Amino acid sequence: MTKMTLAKALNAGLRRAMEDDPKVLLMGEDVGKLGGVFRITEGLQKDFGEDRVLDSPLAESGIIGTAVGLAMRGYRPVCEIQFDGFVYPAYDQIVSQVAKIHFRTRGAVRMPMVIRIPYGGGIGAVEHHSESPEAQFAHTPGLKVVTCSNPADGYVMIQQAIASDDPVIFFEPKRQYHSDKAEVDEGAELTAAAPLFTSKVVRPGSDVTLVAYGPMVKTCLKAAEAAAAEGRSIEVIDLRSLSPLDLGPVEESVRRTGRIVVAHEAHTNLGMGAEVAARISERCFYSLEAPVLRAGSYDTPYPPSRIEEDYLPDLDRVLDAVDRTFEF
Amino acid sequence: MTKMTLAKALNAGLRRAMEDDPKVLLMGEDVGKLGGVFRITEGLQKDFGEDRVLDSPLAESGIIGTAVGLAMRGYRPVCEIQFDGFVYPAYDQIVSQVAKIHFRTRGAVRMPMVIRIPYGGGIGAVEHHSESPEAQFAHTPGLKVVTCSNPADGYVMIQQAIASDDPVIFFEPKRQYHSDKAEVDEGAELTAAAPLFTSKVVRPGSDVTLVAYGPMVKTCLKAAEAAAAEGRSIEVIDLRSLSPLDLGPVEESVRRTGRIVVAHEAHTNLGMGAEVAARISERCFYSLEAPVLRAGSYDTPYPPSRIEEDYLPDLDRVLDAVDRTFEF
Amino acid sequence: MGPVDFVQLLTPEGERVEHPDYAFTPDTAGGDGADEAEVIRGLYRDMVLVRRIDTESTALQRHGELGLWAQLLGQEAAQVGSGRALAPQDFAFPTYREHGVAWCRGVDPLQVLTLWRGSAHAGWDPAEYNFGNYTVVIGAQTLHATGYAMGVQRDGLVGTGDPERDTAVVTYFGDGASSQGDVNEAFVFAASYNAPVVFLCQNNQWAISAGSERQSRIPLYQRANGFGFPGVRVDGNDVLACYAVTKAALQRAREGNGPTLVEAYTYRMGAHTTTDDPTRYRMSEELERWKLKDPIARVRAYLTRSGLADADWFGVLDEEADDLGHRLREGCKALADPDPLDIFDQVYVEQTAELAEQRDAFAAYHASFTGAGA
Amino acid sequence: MGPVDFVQLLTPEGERVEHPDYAFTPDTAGGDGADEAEVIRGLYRDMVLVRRIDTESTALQRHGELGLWAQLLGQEAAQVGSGRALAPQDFAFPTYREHGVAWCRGVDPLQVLTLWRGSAHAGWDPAEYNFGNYTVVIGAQTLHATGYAMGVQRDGLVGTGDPERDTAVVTYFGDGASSQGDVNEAFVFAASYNAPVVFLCQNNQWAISAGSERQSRIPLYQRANGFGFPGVRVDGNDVLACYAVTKAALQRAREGNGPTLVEAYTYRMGAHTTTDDPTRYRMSEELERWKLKDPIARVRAYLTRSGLADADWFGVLDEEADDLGHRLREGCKALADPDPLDIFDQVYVEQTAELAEQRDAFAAYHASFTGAGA
Ligand SMILES: Cc1ncc(C[n+]2csc(CCOP(=O)(O)OP(=O)(O)O)c2C)c(N)n1
Ligand SMILES: Cc1ncc(C[n+]2csc(CCOP(=O)(O)OP(=O)(O)O)c2C)c(N)n1
Ligand SMILES: [Mg+2]
Ligand SMILES: [Mg+2]
Repeated sequence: MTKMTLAKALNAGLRRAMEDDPKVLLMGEDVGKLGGVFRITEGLQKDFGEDRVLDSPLAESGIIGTAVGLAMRGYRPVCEIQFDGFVYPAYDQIVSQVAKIHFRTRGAVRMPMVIRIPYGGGIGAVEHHSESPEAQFAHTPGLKVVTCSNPADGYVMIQQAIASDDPVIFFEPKRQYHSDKAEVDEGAELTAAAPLFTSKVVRPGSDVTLVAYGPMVKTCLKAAEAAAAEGRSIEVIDLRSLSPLDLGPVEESVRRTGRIVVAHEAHTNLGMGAEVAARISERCFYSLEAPVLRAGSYDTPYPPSRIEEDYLPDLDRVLDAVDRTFEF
Repeated sequence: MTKMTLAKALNAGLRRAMEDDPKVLLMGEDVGKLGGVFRITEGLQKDFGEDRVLDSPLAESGIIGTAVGLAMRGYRPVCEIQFDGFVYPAYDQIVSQVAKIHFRTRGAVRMPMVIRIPYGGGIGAVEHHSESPEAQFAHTPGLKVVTCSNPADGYVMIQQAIASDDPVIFFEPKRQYHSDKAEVDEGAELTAAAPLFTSKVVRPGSDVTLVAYGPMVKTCLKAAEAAAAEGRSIEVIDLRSLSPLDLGPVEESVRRTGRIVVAHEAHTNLGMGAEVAARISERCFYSLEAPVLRAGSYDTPYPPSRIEEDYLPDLDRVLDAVDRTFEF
Repeated sequence: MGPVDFVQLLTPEGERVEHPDYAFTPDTAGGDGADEAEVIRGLYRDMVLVRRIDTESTALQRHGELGLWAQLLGQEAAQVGSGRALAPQDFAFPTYREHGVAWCRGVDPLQVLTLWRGSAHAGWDPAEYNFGNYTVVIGAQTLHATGYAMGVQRDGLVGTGDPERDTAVVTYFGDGASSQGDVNEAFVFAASYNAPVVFLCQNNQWAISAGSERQSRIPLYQRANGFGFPGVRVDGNDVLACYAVTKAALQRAREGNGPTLVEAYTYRMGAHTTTDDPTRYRMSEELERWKLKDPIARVRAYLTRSGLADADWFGVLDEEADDLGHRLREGCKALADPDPLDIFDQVYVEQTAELAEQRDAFAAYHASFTGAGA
Repeated sequence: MGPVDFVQLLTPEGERVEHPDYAFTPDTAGGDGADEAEVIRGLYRDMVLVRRIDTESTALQRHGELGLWAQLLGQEAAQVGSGRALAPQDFAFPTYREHGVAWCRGVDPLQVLTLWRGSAHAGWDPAEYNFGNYTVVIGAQTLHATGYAMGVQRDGLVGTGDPERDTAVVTYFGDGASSQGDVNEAFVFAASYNAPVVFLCQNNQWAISAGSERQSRIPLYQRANGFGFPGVRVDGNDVLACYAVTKAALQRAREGNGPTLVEAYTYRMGAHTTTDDPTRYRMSEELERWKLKDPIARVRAYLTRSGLADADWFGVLDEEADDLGHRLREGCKALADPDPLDIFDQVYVEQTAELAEQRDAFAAYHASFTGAGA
């Protein structure tokens, strides 16, 4: 066990995946010499060479489109999109090619590709550097979409994603890259770990279910702690996988608590919370004491960073939504 | 009043908008000499000239990106995307520029642009020609998203969209372009018509509320008719506007019926039905006798056309969902 | 649009001409003249059969057996010439119109028809033929080809000097496609990594209703000048020149000298697809002019005049074409529809519980219609 | 990367040289030598002040007053030369690094700082300065510029012969940006419609850590060859040449002769932004070499040697720069934060009921914190 940041854990996970399989390639802007603007790929080009860690020209569609060709040739490309807001030039290649090729060819061609996207706000950045575009990818059949919330998961999940024969959009909560360290077991067997496309109860509770993922998990854990001090027991579930959704633990929890709040940084309208609300409302109809409530960001573009703290759902807004579920 | 198809109604609406405002331009692939592959812009280049009806090079990002510049210069571009599946190369310009420029500039720059997208399936087409990508745009703050379901609405709504100072994504149900004719009042005053961003009860009923838009409205009206024959009264609501959502009439209806089904061709997962479910569950919690159910297409890519009828929600699938709301 | 300089080895009148840089030197066992004649007869046969596939398919669409068909009429030389220039290990990425290349790669035309009938999205396994699937989103395949070529580089199959191993990639695209961002990014990546890829642009003068001058005001092969690799224009209706020029470009790629842009200057003699009506946007005189440059007629004239084929030979070929037509007509009608249940299983390699559930619901729902027996 | 041919009118040593195609002929009232000196002193002053804006802003970022800053250090000549070549009615579309062009267009540097401080996304109304907002998504603005230029055409403001009316558009972008699909599509559209737009690429040799050879293996100005319009490379550290070459390209556009690509060959002497550490990917020798070509030093040498400015004049300018620095330091700290409530109102021209509701909920929620008084 080693204590490390999320950034280091992802770096270690990438390194191990590259050691284990010579077909694994890293591609993206500045991922080589620089090690990525967040240093997630630091040192990997030096150790694995330019043929396996490719500094690309500045063109996202080009990165994903050539990765499709590399995957067809038997490689397993791991592409980095520098920031969330820069994935859109590659959107066509992702939704019309990466997502559809396996289906199109009735399984003859596989797309074992990982697209890593640092996402979310809270880092005081300029426009386009703080977005949460996950719902759009989760809406697209053919993609799998996951996100980690801590170093231990990051280390394992990135390796599982690379091992997956399906394309995985891998969202990384950028504001946690270099924050809290946590224990990571670098010797962990992937098969022994929780499977990639599963959710996890990260804090048990009995009064209300709080569903989150990525950067909001930490916020929700803090909220649960604050609530506990006031005598309210919140169960926190980390979705981890946004597509497919593993709602079994959520249903089980809601049947006990009768109340549920879904929190995410993405816009509330048509965000992941909408889908969780629709499914849980249907499947737990008779258990719900209150409607599924959502604590997302507002339905406006991401604001200038001086007021981003007002914009992002924080501990108070999450607890406010929790309180509201008790008003029903 | 003249009887006309949806295609003709849109053509007449575009013509009138161009007559009324010399700043209105049409742009897109094959919109000029050919009049568009669906003939929606037929005859307009001949009458308004190449300066106002531009046959563009084959590049969707180029179309939308230059339209942004034209809008900044005071024009009102109406862009045609040839088929739903070809909007993605322009996705970046749409979500990062068109949607955000007004917000970015604190209102200094307006984007009075319309992006017309023929959408939906059922026409026996090859891949990428039958998609329903509306939820992704509705999830994007800064865009307004509407869709018409009949010639009379098409004629008025396209003019209202062009008159709007906000960018509007205008989805046209392509399989209805050349099907049923309906009465259109070409002298209609836009201001007298229903406002653009409102939904409409298109068939009153008392047992269950059926919410649809675009191509599914017709299917739902037929379903309501079939149900009536069996003694079940379905109220059908045409959403018309997908962003903003005008759920007032839906709430009012659900408070009476206690049951609701949302139907659309788009994938069920994170489709418009999810958002309607989330909001209606919250706002009508005590009125609902059953959860909000959804009749969407499956969460797979659009299949080969020989089996598209199995894939698309049809009258039977809609009625099946209606039946299921009575099982709660 | 004028008669810009291009590489031509066989005139529209069927006369062979010399070119300073290119010669028609097919891969033949012995390399003697008899073999060359055999190859030219082979190319002629390919073009005749491919045209028959095209006319049959158009007819099948008219009879409602296909939902749509994109004709290649007029582009047989560009496709057969380039397609036959490929080595077995080379890989080709087509658009949606490369029925002639599919033919050269050994794909059964009936597999091609599955797409246009709506029974499948792809129709064949690319690895089986070293031939990618048709790509409908304009230009996307040029990036796939570039990436695939980068994979070939990483596999160490460029510049080994072994003709059985050295591998090149070719990607087809149209004059309209040249405007897409993806195609230009493919040029950037291919140049940047010196990838072994040939960009084969069939400039058939039209992108649906847009003339090629809407996409570029200079000859398209010159686009390569902007990206630092060679571009060459070839008479796209001359199968010998298309073969020679493509072969040279592929060889250059195999040797590790990077990308080439080949513009095959040709003409879409038919409609864009069976739903298109070209009389709305182009003059019939234009078509008439191009008919004089028909890619098949000139080879027939050459074979006849030079005595390399006689009436008997042409007669046998006609019969072969008739047989093929018959097989297509019958085969097309017999093509099986996909099983709706499959669609749930083919989204992912690893099925999700969500889709398994939707599959079961679908099956149960349909069973409820087919009656109590289910 | 070698000393390829480019247009140079003032050497790094401060000597004026002739060029067969370009001369420094500023718009001056009388056109005599005294006026020219005035203009050169003006350009020098611009560069000095712009560099001061840059160094002050870098310092402000270090002190936590800005979230980020993208330095222009080394690119003053490219920006001031091109910026001053614009006529008032011309319109410029910048990237995120054109602080020098913003200065020339009359935008208050404090308005520029609002973006980097995080108090605003845009900072100014483009119509007020004929200067677009900074664009962060690489390359997007090149299409906006092309479209804007198409609007200028439709307004009938090209080729009228009236210098007060004829209008051109310029768009800035970097060497890295040249790889983006959007930029190449902008070339296609501009050529296709013959739009009055100048593509001004500041090739500062780096796109964060990627050297410009990753984007193109030939000089970038040659990209234009592929699209059928002229490209020219200018010494981007020579303010006189940048002025002259941009002016000629703008004039060409105004006259209706279409687009030009200008590559200003320069160097990013600083980091990519204040969060970047260039020592990780480039050699300090490179920077040292480029320091010898400093765009400001050479003009100072020329002014001094030719007696067009003396120590007093330089002294006054230094004071002006100090005052500006002071104003920026004070002004930056005083910049108001946006009102969170505004964000709900500025999404649409016509507010939606949904957002009004979210606004009200936000206000009520915050009032609940600020206590009973609310
Ligand atoms: C991204 C995208 N936009 C639009 C279309 C619709 N479309 C299909 S073919 C075509 C014209 C293509 O012209 P060209 O590249 O010259 O190829 P050709 O059809 O002439 O072989 C268009 C616009 C598409 N398939 N993909
Ligand atoms: C679409 C997009 N991808 C990635 C980025 C991140 N990014 C910001 S600046 C930059 C490098 C730009 O290089 P260049 O175009 O040469 O301009 P320079 O910064 O040198 O002025 C990158 C990759 C971005 N802003 N937009
Ligand atoms: Mg074409
Ligand atoms: Mg640069």
